Amino acid sequence: MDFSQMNAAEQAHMSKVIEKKQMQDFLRMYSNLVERCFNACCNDFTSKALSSKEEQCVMNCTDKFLKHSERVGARFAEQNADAMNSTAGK
Amino acid sequence: MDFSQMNAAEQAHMSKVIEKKQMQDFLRMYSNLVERCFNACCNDFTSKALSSKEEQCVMNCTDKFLKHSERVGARFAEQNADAMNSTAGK
Amino acid sequence: MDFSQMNAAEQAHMSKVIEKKQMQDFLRMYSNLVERCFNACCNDFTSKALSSKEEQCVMNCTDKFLKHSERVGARFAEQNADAMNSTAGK
Amino acid sequence: MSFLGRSGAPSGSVNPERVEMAMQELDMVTDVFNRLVSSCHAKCISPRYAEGDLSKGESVCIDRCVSKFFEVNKKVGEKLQSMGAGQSGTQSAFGSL
Amino acid sequence: MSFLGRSGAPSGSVNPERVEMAMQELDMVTDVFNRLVSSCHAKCISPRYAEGDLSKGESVCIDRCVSKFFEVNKKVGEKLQSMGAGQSGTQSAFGSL
Amino acid sequence: MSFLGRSGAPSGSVNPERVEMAMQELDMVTDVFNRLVSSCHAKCISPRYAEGDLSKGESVCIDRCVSKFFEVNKKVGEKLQSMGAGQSGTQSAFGSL
Repeated sequence: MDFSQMNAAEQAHMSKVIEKKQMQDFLRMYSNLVERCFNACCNDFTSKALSSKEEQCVMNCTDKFLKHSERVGARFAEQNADAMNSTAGK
Repeated sequence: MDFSQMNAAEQAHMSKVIEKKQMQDFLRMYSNLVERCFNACCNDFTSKALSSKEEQCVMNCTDKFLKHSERVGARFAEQNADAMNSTAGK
Repeated sequence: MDFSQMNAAEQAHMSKVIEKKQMQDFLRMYSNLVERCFNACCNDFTSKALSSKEEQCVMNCTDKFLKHSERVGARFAEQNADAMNSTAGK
Repeated sequence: MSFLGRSGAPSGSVNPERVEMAMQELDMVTDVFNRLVSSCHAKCISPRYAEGDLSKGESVCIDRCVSKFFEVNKKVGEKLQSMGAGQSGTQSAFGSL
Repeated sequence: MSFLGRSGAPSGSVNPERVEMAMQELDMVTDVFNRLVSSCHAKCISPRYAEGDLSKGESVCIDRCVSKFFEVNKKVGEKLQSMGAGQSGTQSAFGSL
Repeated sequence: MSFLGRSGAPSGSVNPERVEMAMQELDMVTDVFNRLVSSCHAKCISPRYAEGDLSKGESVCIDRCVSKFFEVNKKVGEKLQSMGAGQSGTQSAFGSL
């Protein structure tokens, strides 16, 4: 995304908007993570307590999802930068 | 959620926001219910009219989903209250 | 939807809102389409480039989805008009 | 989608409440339409994508699918109204607020 | 959902920041509730819909499902806090902005 | 994501229209990113969760998955542009408004 076409007032406004959005995105990522790892790891409802096996699964699932997101984010940023440059070159 | 840290003006504002949100949540629940029960009950497209069997399925699906949500809501409120108390105790 | 109960100022306001919403809906439809056709067509990750078979699948998937949406939209408008008339007739 | 049965209110300058309600109804129509597109796609469209046109069978299926979806929408709406819903289910999430 | 640990702030007129935070928390609670309803429906409710009442088995399953979901919510929250998250994952999408 | 091809507009105080457009673009990038994360998770990550680290195979798969997703994004964007879309599909839902 290219904000260089904006003036200072607009860029300041956008920074605030982005900051707020990041908080919302974080909260959504959190509840998405809970849902995802619950669905993947909890399949036995003969008890109401999390078994140690389920707990381990949830921890690994969380860990892996964050590492996955980070890697996707890194590749995404690279691809985005490439797309930007090839557009700018035209 | 704990609104006791808010002053009266803020609490009044939040009440209005919550009321509006409840309307939106109701509408989303409604269309979610339609989608869910349609997907579960309608699998025959050799006719454009709902068969009596499909209609019965949709009615039961709606009924059951509402009872399910209500029960989840009751348990959710209990768990939330517990979480609140254990936090307040610290 | 019936906007005839609104005055001119309100109708003008709604037009702007609808226009903005259409842009947002278009953007959502676009990313939904990418996700949908990627998921349907790309299952081989031994290479990072799209194969010609995958590319053909993506083109057909896009084409078909748009035609599908258009047809659903046409039927939706008809049904909505019917529902409107039967309500107005009461 | 006349389920909400808003009563007509006349004339003047922009009434934020009325605009707000129209926007909610618009959001709802869009939401329903998107779910309809998605459901009928899953029910009617073959996922092989050997060609870009709708087959005859797919087209007929779409038409019937939209009809049935509307009927389900109506049945569910009637059911919710008969239960005086908008009260139960949804609000229970806010029981602890 | 006390994961966010907002510090109390006192008295006066409407503080937009405080209202904003409460609204974010409200959105989050609703979001979590909807996911909970959906997950426990998938785990506990038989998709045959032969009757409209919850069976005894379904009811018990729902209660346990909600308990487990809360436990998972707590574990994931603790894990994220221990990692000082809010920093990594999410922001990486904005690396190029 | 330069698909929208906004033309540059210069200087002054906050132009609500320009800020609005940037926010729409930001929302779109986030939306695409979330779908990308979700799709590549489904394609590449084993659901057994025997350990918390990405395996070598998973890592390689993610890199290729992101590349392919971008290619698909580009192809779909070109297709929509060639059809002058933004006109058909979406608007049909509003035909009756």
